Formats: sequence, structure tokens, C-alpha cells
Amino acid sequence: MNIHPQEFLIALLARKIAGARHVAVGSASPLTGAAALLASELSDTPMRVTILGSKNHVFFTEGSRELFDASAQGRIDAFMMGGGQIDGQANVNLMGVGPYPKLSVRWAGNYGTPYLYSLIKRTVLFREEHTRRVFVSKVDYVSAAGVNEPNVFRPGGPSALVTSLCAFDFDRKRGRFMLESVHPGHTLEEVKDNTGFDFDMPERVPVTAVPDSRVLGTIRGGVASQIAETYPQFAERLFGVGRRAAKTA
Amino acid sequence: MNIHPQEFLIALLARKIAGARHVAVGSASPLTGAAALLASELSDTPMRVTILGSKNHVFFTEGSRELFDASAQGRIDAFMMGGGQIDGQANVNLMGVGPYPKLSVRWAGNYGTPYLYSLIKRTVLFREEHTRRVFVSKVDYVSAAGVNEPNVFRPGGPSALVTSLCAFDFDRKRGRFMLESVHPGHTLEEVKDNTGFDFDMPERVPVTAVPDSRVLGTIRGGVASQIAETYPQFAERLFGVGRRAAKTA
Amino acid sequence: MANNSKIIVDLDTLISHIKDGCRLAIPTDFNGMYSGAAVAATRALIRRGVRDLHIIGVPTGGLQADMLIGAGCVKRMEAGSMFLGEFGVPPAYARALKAGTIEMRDSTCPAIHAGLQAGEKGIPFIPLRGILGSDVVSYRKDWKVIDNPFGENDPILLVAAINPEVMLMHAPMADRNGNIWIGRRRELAVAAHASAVTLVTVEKIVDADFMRDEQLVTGVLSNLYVTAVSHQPKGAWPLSFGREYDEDAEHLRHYVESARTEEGFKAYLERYVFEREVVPA
Amino acid sequence: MANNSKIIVDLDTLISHIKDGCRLAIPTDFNGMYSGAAVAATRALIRRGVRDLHIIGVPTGGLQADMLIGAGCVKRMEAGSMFLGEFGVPPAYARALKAGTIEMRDSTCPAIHAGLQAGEKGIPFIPLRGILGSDVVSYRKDWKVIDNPFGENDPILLVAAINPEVMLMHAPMADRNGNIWIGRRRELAVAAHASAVTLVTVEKIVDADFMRDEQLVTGVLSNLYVTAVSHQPKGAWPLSFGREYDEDAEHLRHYVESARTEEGFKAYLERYVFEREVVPA
Repeated sequence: MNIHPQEFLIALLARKIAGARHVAVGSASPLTGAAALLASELSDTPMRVTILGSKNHVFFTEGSRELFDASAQGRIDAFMMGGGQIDGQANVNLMGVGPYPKLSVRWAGNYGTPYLYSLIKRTVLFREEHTRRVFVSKVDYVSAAGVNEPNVFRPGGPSALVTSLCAFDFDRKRGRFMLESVHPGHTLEEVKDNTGFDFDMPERVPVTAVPDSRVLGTIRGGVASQIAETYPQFAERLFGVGRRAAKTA
Repeated sequence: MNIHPQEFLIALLARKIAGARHVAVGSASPLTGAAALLASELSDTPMRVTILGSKNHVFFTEGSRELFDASAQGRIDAFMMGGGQIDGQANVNLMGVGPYPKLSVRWAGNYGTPYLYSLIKRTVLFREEHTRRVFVSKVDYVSAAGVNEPNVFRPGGPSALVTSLCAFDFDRKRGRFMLESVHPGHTLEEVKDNTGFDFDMPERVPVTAVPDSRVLGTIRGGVASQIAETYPQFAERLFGVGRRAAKTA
Repeated sequence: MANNSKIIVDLDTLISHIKDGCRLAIPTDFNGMYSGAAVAATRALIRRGVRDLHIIGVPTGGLQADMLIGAGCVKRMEAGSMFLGEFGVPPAYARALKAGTIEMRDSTCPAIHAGLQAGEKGIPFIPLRGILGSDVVSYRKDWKVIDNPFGENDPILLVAAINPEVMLMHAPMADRNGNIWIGRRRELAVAAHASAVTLVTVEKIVDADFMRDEQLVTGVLSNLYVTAVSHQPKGAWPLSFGREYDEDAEHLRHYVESARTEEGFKAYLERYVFEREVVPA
Repeated sequence: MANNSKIIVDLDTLISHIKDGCRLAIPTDFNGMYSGAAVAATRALIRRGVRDLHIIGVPTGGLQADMLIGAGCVKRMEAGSMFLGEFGVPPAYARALKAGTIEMRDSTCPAIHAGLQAGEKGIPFIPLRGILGSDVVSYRKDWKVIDNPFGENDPILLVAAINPEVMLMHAPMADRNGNIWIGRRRELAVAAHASAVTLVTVEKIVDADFMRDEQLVTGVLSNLYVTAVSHQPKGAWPLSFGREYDEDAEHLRHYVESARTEEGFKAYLERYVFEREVVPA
């Protein structure tokens, strides 16, 4: 079966949040939104999906503060986010490049990440672009810290990092990434060459599993029509499902 | 004109909160509710009246917490409350008689008074029963403190005390009551005999002013029909205005 | 997939979430507005014989608390005040205090609201202005007074977060997914957010999705916070319930008179709780 | 008597409450729900030539902030992030940072919400879990980290209360008394409660009293908190406004392209702010 690289990533991300009761994703990324919906469709136990900025996938009635309070209450146990820079300790920079506060490039800023990254049980980091520009030895600004001193109250943190080349697990005790698998068609050398931080490796690095036909069918069926409601252009491009189809679905 | 003693007290209490922008009263006392409505009717500047437990005289949309937050914001600048015991420093006891926590008599408890008494600009204390049982030298339990150490943040506090015998002003700097006037038909001796705390006096103690016909007309007109909505039995007894009249008013 | 069909249950299943020793939050039950006391559920709890409850009045206690106290279900009561509307201090509560069979943790209404807000935010404490000078501060050993770190020589009270194990309430209606319309009593939503489990009895269950109605949704407690819902028409009786029904003043008077003595209270329970006699509407 | 007839005013009267140097709170302007950015009022502010604003994004900033910054009205910006939806970082803001003409006070969204809640409660600070380890803590000298007085060896962040002088927003509707229906965006109510003055533009004014409608009232900001209301249909244009209208994506693209250079931004202002050209609906 012909698998689009983005379908491959959707399936991989969905595996990374399997078993969650409630996953939240930012509004910026249709891929993580699709992955959350896929994970929910495939889950044996009820899994809620909150897509911020969506009208249907929101369980809040009190506005934008409720996401943060609900996260602190433990009512959201999985989160997916990206980052402008990510380093080997899973520190994430959303602020910009160069010394703060001057910065040579300014990004949008911290949003709620310093908070959510600490409090939601597990966060899957996701960045398609796998380059030394993104994966640096040390971020220029820590928006959200990967690890804290042991006395800091921190029920949550990073659990994995997914890129277009590979998947890492994060070991919170050691504060280091462990390469989990390299995607089909890519090599360990390629990963090393394009990663600016040091990471651990198993003796034999497996190839990332390819989604089976059941998973692909779910992506192209239920997930596509749901995702079209929030990301019509994305759904149109990837699945040929437009906004109108989503609305009548 | 024949004046009912309760009409006299309503008029007196209304004078004590003149000039307020927003007065709040508890639901337990129809007299203070009537006084607040009268003050609002007579005021040259807009004066809001919040009667807790009323359906029409409430400006809140978020439930019972909002009263407290609005008070801290300075959006309520006058308050009227009673007390089981009141002492010469304007300490108020709503908890009971005897040593706490055993107590020989238990009342309902503090409600929000420890908070509101500190934060609302001025509170008028009101207790019809003027006896040494109520006006004690020292309350058995301080629900709400009359005064604080000077370094305590306290934008509000007691301003006056009205009883069936007389009216006091409260001097917050000195932490003492000053007798302001004695009601017609009563004497200074009677006040002294029935007050368990020491208080200051002017050289000549005036007689409390009697409401004029305009004020009385307002009480018996607009105020009576409004008060009947919240306190139908009270309105019926005092003004002969029943619940039905109020509803169609 | 999210599946909420099992959220709607019968009354005994609903209260099965309330274990002996539970920290149980309940609303003020004398209030002119919608939502409030789940009195039918309270009767079921007494029938089941729950024990050692730590009840938190949000922010006060009344009939519900008094019935549970009189029936011997309560170890500790926490509230800003205790009253039965015009009927004054709850009689079974007054008797239990005299007998020393319950511990009363006196508070003040804004401190309970603030403690629940802290619970909602997952923070261990919250500061509060005012209150200093009140004896409530000296007796509440679980509160602290610190010097404001943002000021100087400026004492300020810190109250501990309140995180009930269970919040129990009665509401006007639920939709088919267990979203609850609570109206303007947002303090009940705060208490639900702060609680691990929220149980709701409702006057009616509507075949609709409140989350898609932009007007209704503003008065909704999302099913994200709701553990179980049970259909209990007149579930607040003999208390009033907003515009749905007035209080049964005659019955309340009968309750207050009965509850003054242990014998009277037992006879009341026998008749109205165990034999389930309900005065017809 | 309470008299609210003067609460409904024209746009210039409304913005006259915003003085030079004002601490001004504004809502996030890219949000899928009702209520939000008062863009028509923003244009009026620019026409009037307000100066030295300290803008607080609740909790982020976008088009409104960018227009004010580009027009030289802003001294300091405080927000959890700055973005124009899919158009990314606001261009006039990016230019102003490069030129050093504004001070950016970076925050994080939950800290702004919590600061406003502290402002609403009249408390000087509020604790918040998480965030520690982020550089936002090291650079925010107005925040403090203390050892939790209710714990042991347990560092916790305290953020200062935020009390804006003015909150400015656009809402779906007001009633004749100036009560505002804001829908489910309760964070706007919190910001209004925390602010000394709240100014609201609305799509429509309804001859009704929202306070007497038990369903509508749950989405209402009471006129207790509202200083002035102005009727501004399409007052959020070119932004979207809930279900009332979609964003004018073409106009936004034009704005973003124009605002990349000072000349382009000036030409945009001239045309759409000073000459008041509005693309027809």
C-alpha cells in the first residue's frame, strides 16, 4: 500500500500517546491533531481529544484558562508540542535565536508550554525538520525545561521526540534522549549528522514500524473527516476531504 | 404623622450609608434591606443595592463567590450587618456564647464577616435589641475584628452602630464608639444601663432626628413594594404590601 | 473513543462512589438560585449507612449536613456557617456538638471559596486579604500568616487548598453525554474542578448536546469533570430548587421540630428516609 | 437610584477613558470563539494618537497590539506569546523589537491568567505550579520563588497580581443596561473584574435585561464591571468573530505584507485607519 510520509508520522505519534485518557494538542499542527484523533479511534479505553481552537474537540466551557487548570488537575495526561530549538536535555525554545532578550530572530514566545510541559504527565515532542538548526546542543532560551532538580514538584514531562528521520524516547532520570528507531529509508548516520546533541543508542537500532492497513484505513476514514473540521486545507491536501464533507460528516 | 419604630430605624440606617455607590446587605434582615433601598431612592448619585438572596437586587452572574471578590475590588463600599455580641472595640461575635470551641450556645457561625468587615469601606452595625447580653465588654469569640494593628492592610471597617435606643459612630483610630444621638423617648441613662462596654460621649447628646414626610412617603411607596419581593411577610406586616403586589409592581 | 453512555446511572450506583471516611463537598442548601443540594441522594447515603464523612459546606451547611450528622454519618464538618434559612441553627448539628460526637472546623465563606479555587488550580495554598484579627485565624492551625513577599511589614493570610474527594450536587438538567447545566452558580463548577469525583442528580435528562449550544454552554459543567449522573426529579425536596419548585416549608418545620431530640430525629428518619415517605408535590 | 442609561456611548467617548500611559488589557485576537478584539476601537485609539500604553495580552497579543505598536502608541507589551494566527509573528512588533522602541515583558499564558485572578481577588500574588526551570522565571524580576510554607524543600513560583487600568474588548451583545453577553470566554470576565475600567464594543444592543434571563445570564458580564459600551457592528473586522463572521483573510494578508516595512505600515494606516476605508462585508 502506498503510504504518505505524513500518514506514517500520524501513526507513529498516535502510538506514542496510546493509553492516555485525555490528550491535548495545540492548534498550530494538523499532524498532531490527526495523531490524537487516530489514537482515540484505536484506543480500547475512552480517550478524549482536545484540539485547541477547534469547535468540536473542546471540553471547556469557561474559556482559555480552563486548559491550564484542567492540566494542573491531572485531567489531561498527554500533550504534543513542537519547538524552534530542542536540546539533548529536552529543553524547548519557542522564544527565538541568539542571546535573549535581543535575539536575532524572534518567534511567537512561550505560550503555556513552561506550565503544561511540567504538569501534563507525558509530552511528545514533534518536529518534522530534523537538522542541527533545530536539534542543538543547548537552546538559546529555555521556554520549557526538560528536567528539574529532584525537589521540584513536577508530575509531568517529556516522554518522546518524533522527527521526519527517527523517534527518540526520553529518560527523565538521566535527562537524555535514547534513539528508539530510525524511519524506513533513513540511516543512523543521517540521524547523527543532523542532530546537534548527544544521545544514547541501543546496540541494534530498529527500523520504525510501518502502519498496517487497519490503521491506514482509520486515518483515511474517521480521522480525515474529523480533522477537516479544524484544518480544512490540510485535510483537502492529504485526504481530499474538504470542509463541506467534514460538516456533513 | 404616626411613625412606626421600624420606619424610624429604616430612615436612620439609610442616613448612615448615604453617599455610598454600592451597598450590600445580608438576607437575614428586612430592616437593613429596606434601609438600603431607601438610601438608594433618596440618593442624588447612582447607588446600587445588593440584597443577598434576592432575585432582583443582585448584580452577580457567577454565584456566591462573586460578592467576596467584588468587595475586595472595592466595588461594594457599604455593608450592614448584625451580631450576637458586639463589644466596645466593635468586635463582632457570630459564633456563640461561652469559651470556644465548646460554647454554651452555638450560633450559625462567621459567614463572610471576617472578610467583608475588613475590606468593605464602611460597615454599619445594626442590632435592635439593646441589652448587656448583646453589648458586652469583650466578645466571647471574635468573628470579625473591629480594629487591626496599623500594619495590617485594611481598607474598610465599622463606621456606626444603630440600636433601638441610640446611634453610635465608631472612631477607627481610637478604636472606640462615640454616642451620636439617643432616640426620642429614650434617655442617656437607659443607654448606659444597657451597654456593657465603655463609650465616648459629646458634651450634649442630641436626640436622633425623626424622618420627614418625604422620607416616610418613600419608605411606604417605592421601598415597600421592592422589599416585598424579598421579604413578603415583613412587607405585609409593616406596610400591608403582599407578595402578589410586589410581583406585579 | 470517548464514550459517555455509562455516565448516567441509578441512585445507588451514583452514591457508591462515596466511601466511608470520604471528604465530601456539598453546596449551600438555602439559596435563591438554581442548583444545589442533592437531598434525595443524601437520603440514599443515610440508608446505606455511610460513616466518618468529612463534609465541606460550599461555603455553608444546612439540611443535608444536618441529616447526615443526625444519622451518625459524619466525623468532621467544615463550613463558613451552619443554618437552615429562617429556621436557624440546624438542630441535629447543635446536639452533636453538645455531645461532642463531631468535630467542627469553623471557617469563613471566602476562605472556602478561595481554598477550592486553589484546589482547582492545583496550587497548595492561596493568599487572602482581610480576616486577620478574627479568631478563625487563631484556631485554624492549617492556615498560615506570612509577611507578604511582595510587600514589607505586611502580614497576609494563606489558606490551604481544598481538594474534596467527592463533590455531590443537584442540578436542573443534564444532556445525554452527562454535561450538566448548573446555571449561574459557578462556585459549584469550581468545587467540581477541585474534586476528584463529581456526582450529580438532575431534575431532567435532555436528549441534546449542551456543548454545541453557545447560550446554554456558558452555564454548563462539562462532563470532563462529571463521574456519574442520576435522574432524580424533585431531588432537592424538601428544599426549594430555583424556579422549579418552592421549599416545602411545612415539611421543614416538621423536620426542625423532630430533629430537636434524638427520638424525634429517629422517627423522622424512619418515616422519610427508610420508609421513603415523600409528601406529594 | 442606579441609572445606567449613560453607559451606552459613542466610540470616541468610549476610548476617552484610555489615557496616555494606561495599563491596557486586551483579549487574544485569534480565537475560534465569541468575543474578543475591539479592532474598531483600536483604530479610533490610533486616530486619537494615544501614547505610552502598557498593553497586557490576555493571554496573548496579535493584530490589535501590532497595529498599536506600529503606530507608536506602545511603550511596553506583556504577553504569553505574540502571533497573528497562521500569519505568524506580528510584523510591526518584530520591527519595533529590532529598533528597540518597545519593551517586551515575556510571560506565559497561565501566569497571565493567574495574575488576573489574583487581581480579581484583590490579593497581591498567587502561587503557580510548573514553570520552574524556564528562563521566563529568571528574567521576570517581578516574580518570586519561595519555599512552599505548607511543604518542605518545595520551591514554588509566586506571580504578582495583574490589575489593568482598562480592559477593552468586543462582545456579541449588550442589553439596554450595559450588561454584556460574553459567552464562554470567562477569562474576559476575570480580566474585567481585575480592571478599574472596562470598555466594551458590541455587535448589537438588545432592548432586554439579560440579568432576568436565567439562561443568558450565565454568559453575562454584569454592568457592575462595565464603564462604557459602544455599538460597533463588525467591530472585530478584519478578525473573525465567533459564528457572526469569518476572518477577512485577504485583508489580513494585505496587512501582514504592508506592515513588514515602516512605509507599508504607514500607507496601511493612512488608508484603513485615518481615511477609515473598510472592506465591505
